[in-house]
Amino acid sequence: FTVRLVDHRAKEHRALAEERALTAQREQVARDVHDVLGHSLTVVTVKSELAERLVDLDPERAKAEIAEIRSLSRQALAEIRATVAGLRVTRLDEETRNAAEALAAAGIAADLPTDPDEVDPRHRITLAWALRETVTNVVRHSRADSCQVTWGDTWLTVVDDGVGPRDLKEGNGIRGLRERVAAAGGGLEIVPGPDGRGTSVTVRL
Amino acid sequence: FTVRLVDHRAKEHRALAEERALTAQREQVARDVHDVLGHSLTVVTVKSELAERLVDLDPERAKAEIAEIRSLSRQALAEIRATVAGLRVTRLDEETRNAAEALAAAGIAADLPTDPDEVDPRHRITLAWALRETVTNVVRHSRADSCQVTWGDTWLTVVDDGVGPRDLKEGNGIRGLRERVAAAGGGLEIVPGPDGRGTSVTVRL
Amino acid sequence: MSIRLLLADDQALVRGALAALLDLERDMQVVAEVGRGDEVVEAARTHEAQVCLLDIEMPGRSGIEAAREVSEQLPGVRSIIVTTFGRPGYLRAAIDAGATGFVVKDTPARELAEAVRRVHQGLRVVDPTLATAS
Ligand SMILES: Nc1ncnc2c1ncn2[C@@H]1O[C@H](COP(=O)(O)OP(=O)(O)OP(=O)(O)O)[C@@H](O)[C@H]1O
Ligand SMILES: Nc1ncnc2c1ncn2[C@@H]1O[C@H](COP(=O)(O)OP(=O)(O)OP(=O)(O)O)[C@@H](O)[C@H]1O
Ligand SMILES: [K+]
Ligand SMILES: [Mg+2]
Ligand SMILES: [Mg+2]
Ligand SMILES: [Mg+2]
Repeated sequence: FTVRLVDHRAKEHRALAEERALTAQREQVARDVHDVLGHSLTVVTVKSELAERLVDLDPERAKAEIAEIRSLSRQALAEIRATVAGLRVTRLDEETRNAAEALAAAGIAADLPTDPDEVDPRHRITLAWALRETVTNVVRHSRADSCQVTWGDTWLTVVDDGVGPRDLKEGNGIRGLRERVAAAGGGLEIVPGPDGRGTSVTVRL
Repeated sequence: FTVRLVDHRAKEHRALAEERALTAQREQVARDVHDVLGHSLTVVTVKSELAERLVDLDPERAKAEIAEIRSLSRQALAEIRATVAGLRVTRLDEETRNAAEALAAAGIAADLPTDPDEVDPRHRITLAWALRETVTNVVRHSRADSCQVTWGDTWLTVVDDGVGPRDLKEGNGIRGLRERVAAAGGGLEIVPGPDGRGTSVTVRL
Repeated sequence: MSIRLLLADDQALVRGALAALLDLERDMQVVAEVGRGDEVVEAARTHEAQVCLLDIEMPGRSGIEAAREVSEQLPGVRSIIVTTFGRPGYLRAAIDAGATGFVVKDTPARELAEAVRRVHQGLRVVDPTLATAS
């Protein structure tokens, strides 16, 4: 009887923990969506009100406002597609393939791990996300010739031999990653590469 | 030793289940974002183009179109708030009205059913999603002159007389719809229209 | 005499459109626009604003902290928090900071103007949409 009770308690505890994790995840995603789209939609709403009033007062300005609304909503649609694509991509093996393709397309020699099983399954989603964000940055900003990715049970490191992280100003990419990693109880480290060249980014959970 | 091994297995198993749950959750959010906002913003884009032209030709109609843009974007904001709060309802009658508006704004003659009661209440939400997704596609991609929607107890069909589904490459819209319909135990069929012209999309649950 | 307004929002597009809309009201005048939270008090003082409309998330200082500074340093000047989303705790924090209005950014301009008038008269205005979310 006691054993069963304990077992029952443990199960309940686990279920609660899982629910909490799901809720946290939902909140994170909701926040992302908010940040990406809330702005565009707010601008569209406020500007449409202004445009409506301007139709009689100043038709030329009204048209200019409407043109901006159109370009904003089109942009927001593109953002939605990106957000949806971002939400969909969550698997480490898939992300590794994407990284290989992106680096190859940019002419950067890549050295990537092959076995996602080396990473704790609980950390795969976050590290997949980190992989995508950091490799996108290597492609966009590093001007590197080569890039090396390594991972283990609870960590991921991405090293390139490019211009390095001096005077790095955090954008949405790194800020979002830092927040997400912190939410998972981990940390993010961005330092110059091992021989003083390039950038080394490590996520530890 | 055996106990520890089993324990280890159980933990791994649990971690995998958690990963799956997280992935499912993100998929759900991705679908919501895409379906809820993609539709509204598509209509906003189309309407703003129309409104811009109308400012000089017919200021009163221009104002009416802009007022609709405003109400759509405001509604989309409210929907994001609801999504963030974890609520979400989609109603077939509401979606039918939206579809009528979207098609009218795009200058596509619409023939729509009027009685949602013909559809099994259990299927109304899924078919409402399907209606929204397919009509958004008709507006965006078909270049059709007319669009006909029919439904019954367990199905919905959307036919247009536009360019047709040849070489159709599935995007997030159709993929999400297919997944949602499959999850409800149904199927999605996309074929050329009845007289070989246009596209016919049927969802059967 | 029109009500003198200050608008603080880091999103210039929203700020500009809101300013234009409120300026259209006969009894209102936008006397200052800033894009950072830490410029609010100074600008409100210089331009003798009577009501400050404050976005929450801004560089420099949050709109809630800015509202606190306004209520501590500029007696009689009112603050309205104008935000896109209500997050848990925001409303409470805003009221604690001395703001007397709390509304969504997409509030129809006439309602927003009405909220400004009420706050200017010393009344309190809380948007029901946000009251539930926060
Ligand atoms: N591997 C790298 N090598 C050199 N500079 C880098 C590297 N990664 C990031 N940076 C610098 O750090 C900055 C911030 O990166 P972050 O990802 O936060 O923003 P971003 O890539 O500019 O934009 P986004 O928000 O779209 O990701 C970049 O603009 C770039 O200057
Ligand atoms: N009624 C239609 N007539 C012609 N082509 C269509 C029609 N519906 C869909 N398509 C084609 O199918 C493609 C995939 O549609 P899908 O809804 O999956 O993606 P999308 O509309 O391009 O983007 P989104 O992910 O925003 O919905 C479209 O890009 C379009 O080329
Ligand atoms: K005025
Ligand atoms: Mg980046
Ligand atoms: Mg589509
Ligand atoms: Mg802001």
